Amino acid sequence: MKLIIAIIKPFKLEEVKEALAAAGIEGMTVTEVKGFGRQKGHTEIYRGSEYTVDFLPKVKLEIAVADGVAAKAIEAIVTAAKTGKIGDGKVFVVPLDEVIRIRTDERGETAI
Amino acid sequence: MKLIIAIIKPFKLEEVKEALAAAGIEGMTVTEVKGFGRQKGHTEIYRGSEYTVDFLPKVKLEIAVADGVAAKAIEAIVTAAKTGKIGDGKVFVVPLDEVIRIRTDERGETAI
Amino acid sequence: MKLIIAIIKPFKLEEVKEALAAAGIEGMTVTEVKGFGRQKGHTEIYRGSEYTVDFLPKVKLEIAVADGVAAKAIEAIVTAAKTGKIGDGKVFVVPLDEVIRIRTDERGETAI
Amino acid sequence: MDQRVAAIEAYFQNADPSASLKVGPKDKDGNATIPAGLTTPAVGVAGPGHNAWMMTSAALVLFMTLPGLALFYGGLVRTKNVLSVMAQCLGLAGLVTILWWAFGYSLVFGKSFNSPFFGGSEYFFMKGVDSAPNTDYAAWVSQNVFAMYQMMFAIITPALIVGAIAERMKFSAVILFMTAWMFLVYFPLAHMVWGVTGLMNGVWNGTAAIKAIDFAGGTVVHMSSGWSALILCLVLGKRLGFGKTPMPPHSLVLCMVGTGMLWVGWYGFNAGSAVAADGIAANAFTTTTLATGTAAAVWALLEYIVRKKASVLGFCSGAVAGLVVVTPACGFINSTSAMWVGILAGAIPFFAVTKLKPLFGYDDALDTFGVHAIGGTLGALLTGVFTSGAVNSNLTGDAAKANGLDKLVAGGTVWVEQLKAIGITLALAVVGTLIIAFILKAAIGLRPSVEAEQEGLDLTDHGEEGYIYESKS
Amino acid sequence: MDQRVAAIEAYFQNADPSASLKVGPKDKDGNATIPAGLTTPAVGVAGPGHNAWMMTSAALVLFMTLPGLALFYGGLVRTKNVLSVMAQCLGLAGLVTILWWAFGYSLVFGKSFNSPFFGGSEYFFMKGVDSAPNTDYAAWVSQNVFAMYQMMFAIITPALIVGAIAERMKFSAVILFMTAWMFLVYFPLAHMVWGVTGLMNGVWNGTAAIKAIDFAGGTVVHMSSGWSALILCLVLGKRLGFGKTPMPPHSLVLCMVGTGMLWVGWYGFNAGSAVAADGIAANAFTTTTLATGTAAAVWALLEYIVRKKASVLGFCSGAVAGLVVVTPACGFINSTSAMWVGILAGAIPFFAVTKLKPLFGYDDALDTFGVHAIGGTLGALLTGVFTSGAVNSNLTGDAAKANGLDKLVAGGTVWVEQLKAIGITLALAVVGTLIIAFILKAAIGLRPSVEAEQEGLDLTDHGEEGYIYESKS
Amino acid sequence: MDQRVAAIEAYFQNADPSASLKVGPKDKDGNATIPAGLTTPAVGVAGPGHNAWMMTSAALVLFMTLPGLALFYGGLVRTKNVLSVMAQCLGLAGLVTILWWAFGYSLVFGKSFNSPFFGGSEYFFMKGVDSAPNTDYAAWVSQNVFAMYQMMFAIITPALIVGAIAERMKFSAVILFMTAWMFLVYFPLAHMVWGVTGLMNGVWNGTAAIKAIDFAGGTVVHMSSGWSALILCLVLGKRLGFGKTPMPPHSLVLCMVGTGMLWVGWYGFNAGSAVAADGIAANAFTTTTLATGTAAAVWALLEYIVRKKASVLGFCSGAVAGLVVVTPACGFINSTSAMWVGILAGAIPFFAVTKLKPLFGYDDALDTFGVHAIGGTLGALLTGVFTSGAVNSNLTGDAAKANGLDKLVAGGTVWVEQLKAIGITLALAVVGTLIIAFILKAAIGLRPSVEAEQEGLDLTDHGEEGYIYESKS
Ligand SMILES: Nc1ncnc2c1ncn2[C@@H]1O[C@H](COP(=O)(O)OP(=O)(O)O)[C@@H](O)[C@H]1O
Ligand SMILES: Nc1ncnc2c1ncn2[C@@H]1O[C@H](COP(=O)(O)OP(=O)(O)O)[C@@H](O)[C@H]1O
Ligand SMILES: Nc1ncnc2c1ncn2[C@@H]1O[C@H](COP(=O)(O)OP(=O)(O)O)[C@@H](O)[C@H]1O
Repeated sequence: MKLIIAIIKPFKLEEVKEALAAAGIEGMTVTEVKGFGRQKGHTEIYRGSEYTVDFLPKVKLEIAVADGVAAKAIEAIVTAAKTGKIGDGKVFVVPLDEVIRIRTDERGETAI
Repeated sequence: MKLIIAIIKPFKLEEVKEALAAAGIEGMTVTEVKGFGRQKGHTEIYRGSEYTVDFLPKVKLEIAVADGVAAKAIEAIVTAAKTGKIGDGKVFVVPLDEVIRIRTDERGETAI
Repeated sequence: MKLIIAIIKPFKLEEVKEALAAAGIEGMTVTEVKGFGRQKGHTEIYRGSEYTVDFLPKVKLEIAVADGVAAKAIEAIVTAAKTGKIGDGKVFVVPLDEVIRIRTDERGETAI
Repeated sequence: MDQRVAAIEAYFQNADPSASLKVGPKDKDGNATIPAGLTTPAVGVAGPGHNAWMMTSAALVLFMTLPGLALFYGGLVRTKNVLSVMAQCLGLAGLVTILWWAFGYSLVFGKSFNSPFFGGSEYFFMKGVDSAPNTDYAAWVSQNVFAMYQMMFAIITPALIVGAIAERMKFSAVILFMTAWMFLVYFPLAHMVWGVTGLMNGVWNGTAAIKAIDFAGGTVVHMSSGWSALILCLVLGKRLGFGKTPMPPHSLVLCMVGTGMLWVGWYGFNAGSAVAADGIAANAFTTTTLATGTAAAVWALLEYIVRKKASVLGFCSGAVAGLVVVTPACGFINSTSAMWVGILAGAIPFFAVTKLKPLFGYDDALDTFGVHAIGGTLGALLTGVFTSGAVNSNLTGDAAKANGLDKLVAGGTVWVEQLKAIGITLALAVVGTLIIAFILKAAIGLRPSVEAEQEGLDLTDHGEEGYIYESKS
Repeated sequence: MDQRVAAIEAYFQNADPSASLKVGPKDKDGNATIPAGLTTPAVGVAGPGHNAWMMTSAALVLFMTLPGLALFYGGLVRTKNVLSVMAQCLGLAGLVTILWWAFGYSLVFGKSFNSPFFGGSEYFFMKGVDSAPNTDYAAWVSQNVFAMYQMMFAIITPALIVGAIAERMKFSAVILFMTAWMFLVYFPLAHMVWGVTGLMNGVWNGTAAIKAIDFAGGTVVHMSSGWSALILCLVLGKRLGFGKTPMPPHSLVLCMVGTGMLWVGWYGFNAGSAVAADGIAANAFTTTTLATGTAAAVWALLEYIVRKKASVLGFCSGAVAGLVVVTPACGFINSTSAMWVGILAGAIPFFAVTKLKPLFGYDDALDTFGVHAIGGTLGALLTGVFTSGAVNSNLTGDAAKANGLDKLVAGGTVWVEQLKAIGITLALAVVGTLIIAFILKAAIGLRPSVEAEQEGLDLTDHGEEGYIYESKS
Repeated sequence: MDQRVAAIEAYFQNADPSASLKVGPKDKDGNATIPAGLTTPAVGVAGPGHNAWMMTSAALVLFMTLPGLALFYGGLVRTKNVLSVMAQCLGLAGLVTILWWAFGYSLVFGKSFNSPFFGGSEYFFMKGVDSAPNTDYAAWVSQNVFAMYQMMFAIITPALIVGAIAERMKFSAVILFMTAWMFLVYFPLAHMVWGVTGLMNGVWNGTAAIKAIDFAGGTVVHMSSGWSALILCLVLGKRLGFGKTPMPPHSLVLCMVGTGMLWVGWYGFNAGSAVAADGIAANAFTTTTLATGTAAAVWALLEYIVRKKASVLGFCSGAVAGLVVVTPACGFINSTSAMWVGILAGAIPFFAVTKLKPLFGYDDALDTFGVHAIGGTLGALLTGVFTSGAVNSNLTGDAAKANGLDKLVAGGTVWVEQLKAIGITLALAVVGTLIIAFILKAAIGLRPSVEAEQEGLDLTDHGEEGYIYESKS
């Protein structure tokens, strides 16, 4: 199993969610994060003091998937999240040893 | 070593923390997240505009443990977090290559 | 490739970012989290009701790096984040199977 | 000419401008009447300065509830219930407007029933309540403004109860409870205390059975709401998880803002209760300020002594306690007494809230009982102790002479009458609340489902969230 | 001596204190004049009670915009645009101050042009506007206070438009649009309705072509802003993602706070429009209160019926709708009519906002059209239906007798004149807005870039963020 | 009869109602006395319109601090210190209430010491301060209301200092510092400027050594707090990380709300300083409005020119600067001058804050120095430049004639006296603050521990958090 971690632009969340649903993936966990990378931030000025804000709002998705589904899921995310402009984000794939559904104690792929 | 990632209902945080402590685990990192899965969200209405909110507030725990402790930790989490109702959450287990305690530069299991 | 997960004190974020930049690492994702460990929390009192707040504000960094860079990155983080006082935080290293840059579909180390 | 000037001079004394016109034959009560047709342009009209102050005061008292109290209480609950508290304040504003217009004003300030317990029916649907003064209550203030001013009191009183039962009572149950409570508790009590034929209106009712005094609502507003709040929160039971889960205020910032607004608005409440911009109002303004500032300092000082930290919530609680305790007294006591009131107001509710509540374990969520019931009762008593004839000439006016209040004031025994008024108020509030609460509980239930309470009333009762800060850019 | 006392008595009647001095030879219009040198100390000065009330009222109307409306609107937008709404309110306060001082007051309340459409040039740069009353508008209120009071109306009116076009209009375009709009729409309209030589000032202009009445600004303020808002939001187009992305209010808490402030401040707006603390002000105060409380309850009740939940936004919307609808009527109707106004104000804008808007699909972001245009139009009409000569003696005053308004009031046909006024107001607002909007669109463009709109106007137009809650400790 | 009417007429002129009663034998100063027993019902009482306005004004000035300033400052600090700023405002309200009641009022407005530097002891513990007017200061306003009104000034002045030293001074040190500061700086300065025997009270003290004028507190309030703030923030040192870590305002939304409240409340401050609802108040109301709106626009315009973005903080800063600068002048200048004051107020503090501060590098956290010291000093000077005898008859009143102020006004050289007053104020504030700060630093230390400062004063000084938004459902 794989844990897919995707960093995307916040306003793309809805589209990515729908693309994943279309790919049969209906579970995910979402976190508001700040991203730092090539995309430039902005400047804020308060009474003469300038601050450069490098960190940009991003959304992080964590999605546990069975090995066979990973490629399709990544494909769905990348397609839906792409705007072609800098700062679109990344997808990270991490190996997943085990999954447990708390409600039922199910384990492994059936727990996803 | 393992990194245990648990998604639970927010009001269960205190109980899970205590269960982990009882299992001898006293370190963890907690994030407020939004979960999407089988559990249904709710509807909000603002002057005639209806919004369906699919994302539900959840809490994510990240706990680094030695291999030998993983099973006990998972057991503690699952038991304490269970309500039996849909949306109780999941536990993900990811392999952990290394741990470093910043304060002391300790590495590996002693750093946990 | 590795995914480095670092938990640090919030006011050290700027320094760590600079140390990483100095080490040639310019991408990261940051999350506000609450940490629980040996460091003691504080007590809040509201009209006679006392609450112990065990969870302390921390910042979590997630940084994808090529295998060869991991050691240098960890070194940079640990050095910059250290105050020597309890609660300085941890660094976790997790194996990373794949990285995709959404904008370009690049994969692997070039996508980092 | 003399009569014309005398009428104008009455404006400066807040006296009846038609007094000097009363040169006609005596009526059956032996009072001289005004010969038909005799009047002056300054008779029967509102006095600009007094009317201006009362419109300002009415607006200030509304400000106490919307948004003052809504913020004070809203800041003290958890995020998921902030809107429910606000909806309850807003809902009560709407509800009481309708009740007051239809029946309330008449039941409190009418006199056709000639009863110590209820006013009359002559003003139902505000019939005949226009811009001319009703000289039973104010020589120089438009009766409709007086009616609106008093309506603002009728709005905030039930809204105070909300504090004790916050986070766990269904909105529909709140609205129904309050509707009944206005008729069973508020309207009769307000008439008893402030109606010219009221049972315990020592200042204006020459035949009052109880010669009690209550300048701006220690019994009517704070005791009635505070004791009802205790009973209702006992009937209702504790919040889920009370005592186990921490339930800290979600925004002391909002709470502090609400406190500032309450303090500012309270000048309308207290100094406005002179129903004139005269020296009595000036005195009430002064004692209110002194007691409030002092109580805020004392509460915070006690915190500092007890646990080495003076908190914002402590300052706010002290200020509100000072305002509550000085309310019945403000127009009857001098500034030195106001300082004593402030000290006691900072100390006694402090102990009620920090010691009494943990001791007995009831869940008075936002301390309506600790502050308003304890504070209101303390204030009603202290009013009797500190009242001074030198400050307020009505204490030795015609009605006070007729019923003997003037002698009690001179003899320093008004507090005995105050104890009687306290007893009646307490009994009415407790019994009235018990009856309504049990009937409603049986009929429709008072609490939301366990799931609804856990999810928060904002979503389950009102379908909204207080804050949506996510960035979607 | 008689004249001295008569001048003082005029204070209580809000009448001209110099009336009894008019014993000199008649002027060319046949009116008696005041012999040179004849005066009394109470002539030509401000009356303290009236002046006090008008200073209070002016402050209250400012409070409606800053921070009232800024919070009401600011709470309803998304986090990323909260400051842009606030900046627009602040910017309009600054801009209109300068325009009003230079030209606005004179164009509205001057009379040197002797025109039904524009006032005059005599008060340009506020020349000669000092603390003595301008008896054309107020016998006992300093003219400079009157000018400032009216300035607060001139500030809030364009600020209301902001609600419809929120989240998607460049700051520079807002400022330029509003500058032109003040000259093309507001100043002429305000003169037509309130200037003593105004086209449709039935109460004060004896030669008014249209005998319409508007106590506190149903046409001038709410219709003008509401209909302009609709047109501007149509020209502007919808927000990016409108209908697809949810755009819920980021803080109903702020919105509720703003509502409370609007309600409180509105007493200055409505009761202050008597320009005196007299019985007419008292009546306006009363009808405003009753209509608002009722409308809040009715809107929430309809929500409860339609979808089983009464919301905070519903209560707030109802309260504001009640305030809007009663605005033109408040000084002309009695309290029973106010209840009817409240019921209709709770119901009709409710349907406009929840049914009309989805039907036509325009993006009136914060419902300026649904509440202010619909509500203002409804109010203007209802004023004609419910107006009562018994409530306001100016309806049968000299000017009203001269132009025949008194007969229309007696005959119950004022609503016909109101329809004419509605038509003219609507036409002026629509045409004026269209002209300005299209010229500006061609000249500098109205909308920010797509990226800027996505990132939010707070950052892109103002370089700031509304909230920075991160912990850095 | 003539005397009765004359007394009433005095009400409209805000003149002494007993003037016409002064028909008895001359006293030792050669002034006619009132024969024993001669009085009228309008003598020795409060005038309703004036009293109404002053109660309103006192409430408005309180509103400026609670919650106005608490929000303005609270929004500008970082999340972790929001409550500390609020606690300091609340704590000062409590502290100053007690000091003012005990000594302050008497030391400022008493005259038993017959000293230019301190008032007297006759009103210690507010002895004898009741609802009758003190005609030294107000012919028609209750003395106790006057005392409370002035107390609100005594509360906000030290609270202004909080802005410079925010986020890094121990609560206990703040309270002790301010206690000493009130006695050493505020009380003497207020007496010098406003006491009838005061050193530089040109308007009311016929024997004033310095014929300066200060209508509402340019020296007493803004210069004193602003210059003390600079010194205290220098003694204190910079915040940890200042210049390295960004310290942006945590909530410009709160800051804007506070600004609106400050503006509204400031009408009580400025127009209230006429201590009457007369034409002078009306003039002050007008000039305050014009200067503030203009300054807000000018500051934002300069931002737009300098960096292409007009910010909310810019508008707010400009508005506050306008209010500060016009404060000493508002009752002495006409509306045209007010526009000039507004322009300068928008420009000069703008440069102080954006250029001077970075240049010298002091850590005036929320710009108390840049806005209040610079603005207050500028205002004191401009008052001398723009003052106009036509606007305020007191500039040519008895006292002004006696000390020669009337001639300075006519000759346009009041600014020389203003410079003297500025020098004395500056010296007193600087020296007083240095003494207290160094003693306190040695005795108990001024700053919290490094850890406490890092964690934030909310937790370490007050044991509370400003916001707890976590969802626990
Ligand atoms: N090495 C990295 N580790 C973790 N997150 C990264 C890394 N590099 C980029 N990110 C995340 O991806 C986001 C987008 O990266 P950026 O370099 O701005 O643009 P792009 O993905 O188009 O190359 C960043 O804001 C950050 O959240
Ligand atoms: N495939 C997944 N990957 C990551 N998180 C998931 C996944 N499926 C569910 N979750 C998380 O677990 C939570 C509970 O899942 P849900 O399907 O609602 O109920 P249950 O766990 O009882 O089956 C979700 O809200 C989400 O946070
Ligand atoms: N086993 C763990 N798993 C995940 N996070 C941990 C663990 N132990 C500690 N942490 C994180 O590291 C932070 C610092 O840990 P703590 O024990 O307080 O101090 P130190 O790192 O100096 O030993 C905690 O606040 C928590 O966020």
